[in-house]
Amino acid sequence: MKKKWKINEEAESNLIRYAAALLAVLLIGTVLIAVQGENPGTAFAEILKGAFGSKINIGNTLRHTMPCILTAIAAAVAFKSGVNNLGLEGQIYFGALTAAVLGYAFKLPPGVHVIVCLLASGAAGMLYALLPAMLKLIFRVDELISTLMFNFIAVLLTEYITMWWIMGGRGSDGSNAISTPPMAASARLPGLIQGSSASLGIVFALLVAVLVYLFYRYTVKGYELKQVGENIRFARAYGIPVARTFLGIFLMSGFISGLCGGIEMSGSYGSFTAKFITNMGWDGILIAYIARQNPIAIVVVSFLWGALRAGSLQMERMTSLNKLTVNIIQMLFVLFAAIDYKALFDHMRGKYMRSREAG
Amino acid sequence: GKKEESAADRGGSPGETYKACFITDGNLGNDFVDLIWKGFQNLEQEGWEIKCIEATDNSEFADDIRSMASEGYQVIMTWEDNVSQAALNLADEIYKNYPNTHMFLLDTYVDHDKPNCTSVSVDPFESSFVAGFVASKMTQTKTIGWIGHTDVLKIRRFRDGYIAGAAYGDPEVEVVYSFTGDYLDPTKGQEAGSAMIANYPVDIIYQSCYLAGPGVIKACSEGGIKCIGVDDWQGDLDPCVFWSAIKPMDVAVTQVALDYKEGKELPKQMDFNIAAGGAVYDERDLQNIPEELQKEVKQLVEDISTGKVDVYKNFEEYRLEY
Amino acid sequence: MAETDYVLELKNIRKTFGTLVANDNINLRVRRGSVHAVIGENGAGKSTLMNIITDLYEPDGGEILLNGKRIRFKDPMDATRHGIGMVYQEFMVFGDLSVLDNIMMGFEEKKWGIFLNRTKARMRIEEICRDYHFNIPLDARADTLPVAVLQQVEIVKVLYRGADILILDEPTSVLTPQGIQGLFEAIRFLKAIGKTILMITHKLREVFEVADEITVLKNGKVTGNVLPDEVTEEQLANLMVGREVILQAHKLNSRIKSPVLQLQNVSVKENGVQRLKNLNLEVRSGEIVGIAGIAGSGQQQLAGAVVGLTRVEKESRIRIAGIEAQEKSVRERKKMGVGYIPQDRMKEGVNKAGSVWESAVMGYQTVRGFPRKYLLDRKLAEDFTNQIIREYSVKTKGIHEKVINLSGGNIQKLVVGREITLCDKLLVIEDPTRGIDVGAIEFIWEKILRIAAAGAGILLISHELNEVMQLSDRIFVMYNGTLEYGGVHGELKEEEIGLLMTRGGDADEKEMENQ
Amino acid sequence: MQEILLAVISPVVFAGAVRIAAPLIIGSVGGCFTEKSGTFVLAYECFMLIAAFFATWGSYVSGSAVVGSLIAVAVSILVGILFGILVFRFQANGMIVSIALIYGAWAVTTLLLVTIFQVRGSFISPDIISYQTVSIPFLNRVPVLNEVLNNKIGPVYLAFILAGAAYVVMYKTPFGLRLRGVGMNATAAQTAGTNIRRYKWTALIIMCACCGLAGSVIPLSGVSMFTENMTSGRGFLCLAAVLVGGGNPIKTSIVAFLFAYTDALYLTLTSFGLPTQLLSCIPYGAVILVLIVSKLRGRRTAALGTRRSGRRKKLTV
Ligand SMILES: Nc1ncnc2c1ncn2[C@@H]1O[C@H](COP(=O)(O)OP(=O)(O)OP(=O)(O)O)[C@@H](O)[C@H]1O
Ligand SMILES: Nc1ncnc2c1ncn2[C@@H]1O[C@H](COP(=O)(O)OP(=O)(O)OP(=O)(O)O)[C@@H](O)[C@H]1O
Ligand SMILES: [Mg+2]
Ligand SMILES: [Mg+2]
Repeated sequence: MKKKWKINEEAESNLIRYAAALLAVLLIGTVLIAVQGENPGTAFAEILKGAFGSKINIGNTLRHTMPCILTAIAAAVAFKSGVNNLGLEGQIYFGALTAAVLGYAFKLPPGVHVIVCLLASGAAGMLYALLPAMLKLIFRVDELISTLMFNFIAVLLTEYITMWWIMGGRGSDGSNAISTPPMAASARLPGLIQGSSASLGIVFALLVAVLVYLFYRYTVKGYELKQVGENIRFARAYGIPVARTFLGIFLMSGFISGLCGGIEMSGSYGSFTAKFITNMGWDGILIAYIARQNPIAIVVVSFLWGALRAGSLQMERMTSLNKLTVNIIQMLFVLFAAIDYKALFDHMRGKYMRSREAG
Repeated sequence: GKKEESAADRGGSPGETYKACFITDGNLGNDFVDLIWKGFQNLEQEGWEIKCIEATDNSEFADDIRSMASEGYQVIMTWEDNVSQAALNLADEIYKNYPNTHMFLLDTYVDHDKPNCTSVSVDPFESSFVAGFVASKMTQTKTIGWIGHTDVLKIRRFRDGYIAGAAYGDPEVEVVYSFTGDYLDPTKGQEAGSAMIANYPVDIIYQSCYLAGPGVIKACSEGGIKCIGVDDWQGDLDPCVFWSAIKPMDVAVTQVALDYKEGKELPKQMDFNIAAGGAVYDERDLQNIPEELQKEVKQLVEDISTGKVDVYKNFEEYRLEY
Repeated sequence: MAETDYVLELKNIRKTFGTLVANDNINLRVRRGSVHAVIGENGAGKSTLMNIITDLYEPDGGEILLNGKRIRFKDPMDATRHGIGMVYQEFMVFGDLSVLDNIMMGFEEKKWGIFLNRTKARMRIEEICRDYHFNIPLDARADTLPVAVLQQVEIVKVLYRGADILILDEPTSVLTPQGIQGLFEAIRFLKAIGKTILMITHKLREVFEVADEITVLKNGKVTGNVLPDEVTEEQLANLMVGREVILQAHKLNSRIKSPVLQLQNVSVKENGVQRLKNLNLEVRSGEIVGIAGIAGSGQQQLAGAVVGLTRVEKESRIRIAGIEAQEKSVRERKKMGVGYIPQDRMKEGVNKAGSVWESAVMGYQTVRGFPRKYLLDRKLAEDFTNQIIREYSVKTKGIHEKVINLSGGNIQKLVVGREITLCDKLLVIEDPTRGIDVGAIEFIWEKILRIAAAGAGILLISHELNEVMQLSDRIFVMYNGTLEYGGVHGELKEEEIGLLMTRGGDADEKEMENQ
Repeated sequence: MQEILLAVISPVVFAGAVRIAAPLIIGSVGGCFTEKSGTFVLAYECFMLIAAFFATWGSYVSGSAVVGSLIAVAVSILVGILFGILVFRFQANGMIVSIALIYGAWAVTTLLLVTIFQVRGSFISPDIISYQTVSIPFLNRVPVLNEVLNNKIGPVYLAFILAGAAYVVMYKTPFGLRLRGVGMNATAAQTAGTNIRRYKWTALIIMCACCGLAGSVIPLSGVSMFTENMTSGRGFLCLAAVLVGGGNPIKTSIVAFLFAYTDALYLTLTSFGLPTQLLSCIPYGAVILVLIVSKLRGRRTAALGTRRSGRRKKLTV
């Protein structure tokens, strides 16, 4: 009975970090907002209102939470096993483009169409992740840098494909946006909350998070993946097929990223537009790190992230503040959450003890 | 029937403060966005309440539009086609919930059937045509250049208008073009300009590169050649900018908003072209060209206005249907 | 006076890691110009103590006297400046740098005040090598060198820095008998010219061979300060582990049956270098086959080839329990019943970042197999871990403790325990007792003998000639990628085998003469 | 087709490359120091962007490009100190701090534009003084070299000098030797008497100073203006150059120059009507190609019996 209530060490240190970071950020945020000549109280109230003020606002929060969860899970899956997949963004782009194209180009029965689009988007993300994975396996090209480069390439390439292959180089309907035709209704995910762009996608995201959590905690494969990430020589010496695992992880990470792109299309956008996101992949990487690659923590942090996002939009609309302020606050949160408070505390305590001894 | 009704409603309450909101995909600080914002500031002078939202991410557009409508903004203007597309997607929903809100899709040429949306364009094709005409008359080397930021449809309107105008002015003149590949980085613009000056005997370059544009202007100034500005009057950036192909969006913005306030019926599309009284150059630039040419330019604008000169003649795909 | 006889004195040195007391008020006095051995069980706190002397760790309490004067070093450099040089258990090498750069790092000769003067440094180092009879290639990259040479590099480095007191942490654990003799010669020579040597070791025989004085540590405390002439090996072992330990393997009678491992014509080429040349070898169930050999002669590749980590050449045939296995993966071979205790246990044997149970069940998921193929049975895994911890007396706070917090010897026990528990057919062991104390060695030897008796075939690869000779039923000597037969248990003498290790068989000798 | 081939070797492209390369080389040469010291920094973009802003401000206020650069360097070092405190002292993960800083830099500079200059997006003023081009007399008489090398701004030449100097420092001085030692095996370096913390800090400060200088060159290379997110990915190219060059200043500079060259080539090639999206991929594709080629070469040396010790914790398959 007692044991049940004991939080494990990891969760405890995570909570300490979040609390400390939130506190610090609130303080600095207050100053930052006050300096810009706005009332911090009002600003924070608007943020809260924007995040949770109404059903619609909660919908918006959920809508922004979805990609955070998926990208962070994709990142965590990779990082847990020592794969530096920084190419989430590129994989999202290809996933999104694929879903959008399948969504407008084919006619399928409603339920099937969405599923096909989402699976295909995952597959596309996976294929795009295959490139750096193969480069690593064949040429030993560090995936850290290759995925970074593939991100830039993906943004340009999807724009190229959309403009020259899909639109034929001309915007015949008069619109100048570089985007695909709208997806069929049968390819769209049903909305979750009327009046907001929250869709069933959030459920998929949660599902993926839970699956990944269960996978690492309760399966043999999950155990093996963890060993590969923490000590590859050990894993290799005891028969875990390292190259295949590496490929598997890369593909899994790519699949989840691609799926994220697909859900964005089916759930929110409805058509692929060139450069449709900025930094979504990086958000995922940050969240994965803050949450120390723990899927449950990822969901929590993503929700916080989504709330901040939705709240900051509200704050921008209602006050003279720019949402860049919130961006800065978010970054400060990351910085503070990145600190290893336990080590810091131990260090300080050690210093104190020593000084007491000396003095 | 419905349309007139709501128009009448709007005119009905004189005491009400009007609120206009600008949702932009590009940030303030760029000439064109600033120009639109200038239109809003004019409205502020008229007693309107104004608000600018710099939406940096596509995921925000829909939320922004919904929220501003729910906050009682009667006029929502969107810029960049991505935002406008989001507005069109939401149009029916907004119409149902907030019938008084009207959305103006700035700088788009899109065809649609939403009663509460109006595309407002100032087609750069005409102003680029005139700029091309001027350049073709001013060039000594019979080679003129154009630099855009990326090879996208919107930017090609500038290029092809310029080419059409140059061909109209002097078929002998050759137009070379290139792209900077980045619309925020002026050093890229500078390098693109320098490369063009080194590679070709150009003596006039027309730039349509957003924030990279000042870099091109700098390169022209360093290379000792002339430059044509874009969007707003850019003669203040460097003396080498002798002409600017302006796009008087500010005038358009103010005017459509006031039209709304007066309860005028708003069309689904409107283009502030020369025929509609739009300007394509700034009066201050006239002194930079020979008197003879000044007359020719005025004549050309007149001819375009009356339809005597068809700027889209060899570029049918750019022709606007309204 | 007597005071100055002691070059180094430690008084009440105390060091704790969290709640664990690694050094508990340790007192130690080292006589000038002597060889002083510090011995003790795994985790007794020897390395910690040495790290305190060189100021890599800061002590929680106590003081250090150098030449009778109380001293507090500011940093390891300061210790070095005061003439204390340490050769660490894990060598402090910069793999990517040349030996020359490795040695002069931190004590560079300078040109015009700011530039490196490699010429001058080289001259000085060559002089040291000449004076102390070392022979090391100064231009080779450090990570291309065998351990024995690296150790010399480490000693030269310490001398180059002007050390008067040399601390050697388990210096012989990686050396062959010949290498050990070489090292001892060097130690005696160093002593002769007035240097003081502080040496950590587990090997009692070595202690008697070179030490002038012995300090025994147990559980962080000093349990004895003795002279070698005054004690017997048994007494010393008693001081260390608290009971009588006699290092003698008691071979059990096991019935040797069908072959579990057959190697035919096995060759390995790595990066164009022929590592193994047409090996033929057979290990039968119930039999321990020992492979002796100096470092770098290909034992690692042999182990790799058997467990599946090293790719063999086309014509090679490996049969495990009668089944062709040369094409099979590590995992498939594991399923066939192959166990493996790698030499580098810290890096290959465990996952230091993970918890104890994670390392303890590695292989369990495939060999015995959890009852459910895809789901991990945590309860079972934990029980299994506890079993190993109990049976092999692994000192740890619990199964969720991080492996990195275990002492080196306990990590070894964990690995050995796991593999012995899991394996039933063929066990490939590299240096099973490297770096562990006598008590544990006795224990592990017994376990190995016991599973052999139970019917497992064992391929024992060890640099410890004594170990090979005591445990093996048949002995082979590896020399430059080939195997020489070294007779059955007790047939050849240590010197004869030692000769085979350094010179190879006659065939090779002839070959060499022909060249 | 012939035109394109001619463009590839035209002096115009090389001249452009030399100019574009300056900030890349300066930044990545700085990065060599942190790379070799074993500190993982991704935040080049952050240091450069913030530096670019303060260079603009400094030049605007003082009327001197050099003063602008100095201020940029100082501010960049300050940000570096923040990084160092978080990573070295508080044990925060270098990658996450880097990413956060990259994000933050964009927001901070944009907000600063508003607070200091009361403008949004971009700041342009005749009071921002750029570096003047330097004419080297003896080059005047050499036809192609004159076009490629002569009449560039001072920092361009400085970049090449820095690369050489960094090489000498790294491989010919005790400082460089110890620095590399720290990165290779920190404990070993410590036992060799190296103060690890001090070397890591020094490397970080050098890197920040270089990135500061690199960032300052961007707005002061002639355009004399600052725009939002002005560095636009240059920091990532610097990072790529450092990783490809393995922290060797000469190799790294060559790689950085290669990126600059592909960029310059792009500007010329767009005139031929090739799709810009594909052309824009060239620098990134080049990074990957260079990586592949360098690894192929690496394999050959590995075959000769050398082994690389992994510095970062990463998967080697
Ligand atoms: N960083 C650490 N954190 C926690 N405990 C540690 C740490 N380093 C060592 N210890 C503990 O301190 C004790 C002494 O360790 P030390 O490495 O000195 O042992 P040792 O005598 O060298 O043993 P071995 O022969 O096994 O290497 C061990 O029980 C070990 O678990
Ligand atoms: N992957 C590798 N690449 C290059 N050189 C290597 C590699 N592995 C080992 N070496 C070098 O080959 C030599 C032989 O080392 P190795 O560890 O293979 O010896 P070994 O025969 O297995 O001996 P032991 O098992 O007794 O240590 C050493 O000089 C070592 O540095
Ligand atoms: Mg030890
Ligand atoms: Mg130890």
